[in-house]
Amino acid sequence: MFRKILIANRGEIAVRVARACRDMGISPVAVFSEADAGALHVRLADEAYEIGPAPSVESYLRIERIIEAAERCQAEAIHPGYGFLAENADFAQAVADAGLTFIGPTAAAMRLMGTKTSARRIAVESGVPVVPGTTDPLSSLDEARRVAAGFGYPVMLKAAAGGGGKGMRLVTSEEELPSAFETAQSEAAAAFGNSEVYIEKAIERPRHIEIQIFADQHGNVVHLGERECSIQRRHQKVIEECPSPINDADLRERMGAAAVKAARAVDYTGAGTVEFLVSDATREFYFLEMNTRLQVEHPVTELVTGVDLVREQIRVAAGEPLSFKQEEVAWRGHAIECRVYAEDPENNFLPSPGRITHLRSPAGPGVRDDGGVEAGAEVSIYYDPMISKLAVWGRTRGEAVDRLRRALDEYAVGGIKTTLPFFRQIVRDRDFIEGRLDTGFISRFFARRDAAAASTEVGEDDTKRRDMALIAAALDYLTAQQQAASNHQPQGQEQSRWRLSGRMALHRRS
Amino acid sequence: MFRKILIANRGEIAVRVARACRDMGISPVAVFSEADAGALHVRLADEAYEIGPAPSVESYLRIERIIEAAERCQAEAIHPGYGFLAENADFAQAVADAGLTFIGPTAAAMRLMGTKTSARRIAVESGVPVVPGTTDPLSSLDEARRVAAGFGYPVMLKAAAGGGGKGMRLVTSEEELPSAFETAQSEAAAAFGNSEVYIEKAIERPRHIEIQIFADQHGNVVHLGERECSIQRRHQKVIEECPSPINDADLRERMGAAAVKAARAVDYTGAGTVEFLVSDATREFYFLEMNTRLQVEHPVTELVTGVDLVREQIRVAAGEPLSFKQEEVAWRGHAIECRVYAEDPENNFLPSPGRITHLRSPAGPGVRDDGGVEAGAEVSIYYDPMISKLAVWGRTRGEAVDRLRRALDEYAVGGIKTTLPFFRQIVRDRDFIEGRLDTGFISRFFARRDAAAASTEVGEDDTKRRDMALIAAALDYLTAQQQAASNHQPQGQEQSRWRLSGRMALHRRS
Amino acid sequence: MKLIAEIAGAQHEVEIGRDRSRVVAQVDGRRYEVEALASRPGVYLLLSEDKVYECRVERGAARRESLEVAVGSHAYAVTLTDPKRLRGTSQSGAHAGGTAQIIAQMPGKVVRVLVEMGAEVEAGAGVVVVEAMKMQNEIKSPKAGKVTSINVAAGATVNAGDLLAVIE
Amino acid sequence: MKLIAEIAGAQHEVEIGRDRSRVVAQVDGRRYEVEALASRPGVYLLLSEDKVYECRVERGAARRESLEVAVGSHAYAVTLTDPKRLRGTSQSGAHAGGTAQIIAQMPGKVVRVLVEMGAEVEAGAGVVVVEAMKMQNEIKSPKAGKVTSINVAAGATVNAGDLLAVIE
Repeated sequence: MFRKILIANRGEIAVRVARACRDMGISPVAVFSEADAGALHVRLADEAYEIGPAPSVESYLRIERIIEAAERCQAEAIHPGYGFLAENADFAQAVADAGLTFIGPTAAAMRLMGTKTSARRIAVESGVPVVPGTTDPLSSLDEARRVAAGFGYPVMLKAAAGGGGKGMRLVTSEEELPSAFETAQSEAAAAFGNSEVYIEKAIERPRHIEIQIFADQHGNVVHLGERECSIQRRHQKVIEECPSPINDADLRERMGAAAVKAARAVDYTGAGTVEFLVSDATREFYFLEMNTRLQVEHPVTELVTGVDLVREQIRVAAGEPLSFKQEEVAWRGHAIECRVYAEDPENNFLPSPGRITHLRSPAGPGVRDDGGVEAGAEVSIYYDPMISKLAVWGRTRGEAVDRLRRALDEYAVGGIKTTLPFFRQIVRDRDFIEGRLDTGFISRFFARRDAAAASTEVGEDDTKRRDMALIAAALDYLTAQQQAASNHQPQGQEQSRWRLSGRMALHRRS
Repeated sequence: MFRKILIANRGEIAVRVARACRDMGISPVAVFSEADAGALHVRLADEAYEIGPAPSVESYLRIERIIEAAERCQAEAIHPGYGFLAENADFAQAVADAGLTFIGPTAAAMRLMGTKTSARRIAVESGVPVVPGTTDPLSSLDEARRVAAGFGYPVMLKAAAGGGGKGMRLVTSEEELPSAFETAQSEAAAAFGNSEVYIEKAIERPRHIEIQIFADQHGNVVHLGERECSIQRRHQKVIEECPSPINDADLRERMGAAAVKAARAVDYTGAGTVEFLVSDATREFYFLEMNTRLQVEHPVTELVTGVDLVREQIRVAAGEPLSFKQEEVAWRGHAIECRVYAEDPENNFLPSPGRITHLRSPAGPGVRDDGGVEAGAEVSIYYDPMISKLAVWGRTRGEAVDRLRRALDEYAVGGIKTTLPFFRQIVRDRDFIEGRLDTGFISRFFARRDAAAASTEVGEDDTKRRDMALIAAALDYLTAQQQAASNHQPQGQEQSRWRLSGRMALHRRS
Repeated sequence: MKLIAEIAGAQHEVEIGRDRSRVVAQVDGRRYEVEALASRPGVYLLLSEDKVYECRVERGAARRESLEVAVGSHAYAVTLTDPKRLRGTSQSGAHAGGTAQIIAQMPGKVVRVLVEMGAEVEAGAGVVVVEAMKMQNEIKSPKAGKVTSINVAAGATVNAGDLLAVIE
Repeated sequence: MKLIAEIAGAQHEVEIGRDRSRVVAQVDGRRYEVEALASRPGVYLLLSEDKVYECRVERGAARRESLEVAVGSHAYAVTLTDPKRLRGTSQSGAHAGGTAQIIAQMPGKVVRVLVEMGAEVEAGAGVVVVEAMKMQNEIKSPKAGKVTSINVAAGATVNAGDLLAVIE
């Protein structure tokens, strides 16, 4: 087993990987950009190497700096996390060339699954159903127009190198196509350094369901069931659950088998995820793509199957066989995860960078919060604004929703806007509670919410709560005033409390 | 189902019960003493009632104040937590008399199981094996001497109304008996208002294993398996696990059946725990006592069985049938809990009250921290010094130990001493790792540790770490000095950080 | 002390007096006796008729008079004016007098400018696309009108509060 | 700046200079270049030769010169002396010059006094039993000797630092 692993990432996933290292008695090494010198993922590491300025192209994406750090500290392996270099085959190759172990699949497998067009070709060849569309990047707007006309609108434009919904555009009519095509190409270029875009038939009211697979170097390939990730905003997942509310053992078995087939086709090793679209009506499923890395939403699978996926990644990378067999995988209860972003849900989810002045993470039965920040931390404009993943487990989906609602209410983040208020509304939404999900959930949810807001009367409780907010604001002002007036005068215990508060407040203002 | 529940407790258990209420959509109401006005359990409640001065006899033990608060806020039920009034049959009766629901067994069942002598009689009558000893309180030192001589030393003196190890004394020879008898009586009087003491044969190298039972009002009585609580200090549990490292399904079945028998004998309802001593050699088990309440260590059972015990308590109290059948109870993986106390392990576990200046609770896969405090909170001298319960789950006991070690290392509490350093040593102890437990574990552990400390050389890493501690101390001093010198001068960003730090430091000194 | 508080466009009169932890307040004539505890900077635990309100007061990053008050899981944007001392905000921002100032709400990089000088735009039409945290955000015009000023070009780096364009 | 630090009975010389986040220090002649970050009061993140040390500095409740420094999961009790300014602690407490002062280490109530004036006690013998947080703690004599002073009686309330008895 490795003695030392370098973690080529930041934020919550770097923390997550460091924890798995600690569990295994492996020393975790961090890398960090200038913006992350005091970050939690540095604090929880044994060693830490600065790899460049804040922008990720100058730090977290610099392959040679990262390998140099790994060599310097004599790490035996590199864990890429997700995002950044996690699906970069050149990185995997460079790590291998340096004589180090890349904790993930081979560069060859990554290349085959790395572009969606290639992955799609493999799926077709191995008999896994796919959505109608092109398998090659579009050469021009004209081609896009022609192909779309072939199977009719709505269609979906997708970045060939994309993931996480970035560079994806739904186009409902031919008129929208030119501007959408341009934007998709430009976002793809900005996000992935590759402007290639392809086109697919859009399936209406589809569910996004993915299968977690795991393969070792001894030919064992298993699946750990599905995750439903239908709740997406701007084609990015925000809530994921395991199992899908459909919870159909037969469907799980068929999708699992298809996912294992796709993985076998590329001699896959390590953790991977095969994404499918599932028609809610017919339960037909279509291969979308394969993510050749750990997913953001891996905790829900961990909570339900009991398997530590990161630990398993490390074991498998070290050449050990899988610690469990397919028939030993059991699903117990239900888990749901919310991605907590530093974004303002009241303002079109505009990113909300800044200093976290206050943080109360939820805890208690069934609650797991994988955070990447602490109180006092700065949420930077340079990186993905996800600050934590809140996951809950319950014996049933109903109990999981109950615990999620409670945990969200308990969660308090000050100083920045977060998506917590948005999640608090979702867990109270009838469709969500009843598991009626598809990728159009969010837009329908917004419509329902706006309709409800228009018809809601303000109750006595609401007035009182608002009045208390005003009283607190006034108290804060009063405290600051009195502090300014009586600075440095001897004071009693109770007053000194207020004084500290006032002083901090003034400080914050300066 | 209830709309509102008053929680007649404080600290982590009040927080735990409030969370279960929230999960069920029930409004939680807190009570608090003057010392607890800003406590976490108040912050997480919808309503809060002050019930008296800090000493618990003037607040948390005042039955009439608590019932008055419940009536005032129109709560339908009262949850007693553990400790305080949880095993006080008069309280249960008073709650019932006021027309409210007591979330726990009937006063009659509590009375029958409430003194150990009565409980023992019931066990004997229902065919559950017991440890040789008296069933009635000792009338005098002479009687104690006579009975002890009957089965020989070592013997154990126990408070008739006791629990949690308070008022328990091991006596290894007749010479020790007079002083031990006096101390046991006086501690019993101080802790429980009842100085009655009885005597038992002490079983050597016994394991303390208890069975969680649950009964509804419809005659269903089930058990949820065992917890091993052999790691005790001053006869108080500090580490508990589920299952026992013995992990013997047959033994579990036999002990479970015995526990159910004892519960049926008193028409028990709700959550209860039957404690046994188990001979490590023969696997014979002896009834010790029954705790007619939720146990501190209930989370380990929750983690392994998946059942939310507090939620189940509330359901059962509301008259609903148990949400599961005996054959549906399944044990998955392994859970271990550490009770984190505000005590100084380097100073004979002397309580360490004070303000918590810094708090980093551990998180991540498999970790559950049930805390009762936040950073800034005051750990008072008036109450039990437990500040949190750290519980972990793993697929195997080995994985649970790995996660516990990591979580303990991550846990940081500033301002007070805690038992965390002690636990960090225990999880690295060979006997602990291999599950060789009995109630003598701690004293043998201390002996091993002292022997190891004597033979350990100081390495280069240790010197460097110590030097870093000195540099940090010097930096802190330097910062305070510079702050004093340059107070109120305009400063840049970096300096103002240091300035804030210095100012806080000065403040803390005042 | 008397203050004027604006919340969601409505004004409220807040009168407040404090004697240690005892606070007596009137909000638009509604009288409250409150037990208040400030254990941490900006965090106020209020008990009013035994109901618990944990309030967190944050100062806004952009405008200093605006506060964000969180009560449990509810949040309020409050603008305070002290008639004796503070000067109220004169609605300097968005749509004063038929003019809409398009302001950057966070630091980022301008990807595209979607309008030209003098062009007529509809309410809700995109004006500028700013990229931050890997997301492209289209900033829309709050009103229909004519573009009278464009203050940035593609590629420019902007800070929160920067004026990007004006629609009249 | 030069300081004398005492840790576990041994003295160390600490010399330290700081230029923003860059710290150069010598401890007993061992030279360290350290990158130091103080993001929160009393919490110092030190990077020395790429090794990470998160240090938390706490001032002791009883004696102000004594600090508790936690580095990761290790803790050190440090007493600092500034030769230019601070006066070192002259070992005021426990066993100065053959005399053992029995001091209350936390607030509590005296349950029993186990010795009488003039009695001879063994090292490790119980002197006073103090109850706090529901636990009875027997305070033992650190040395053999004669009880020359008893300052409390059963039932008395004591505070941390109070002198309970003296053994000579």
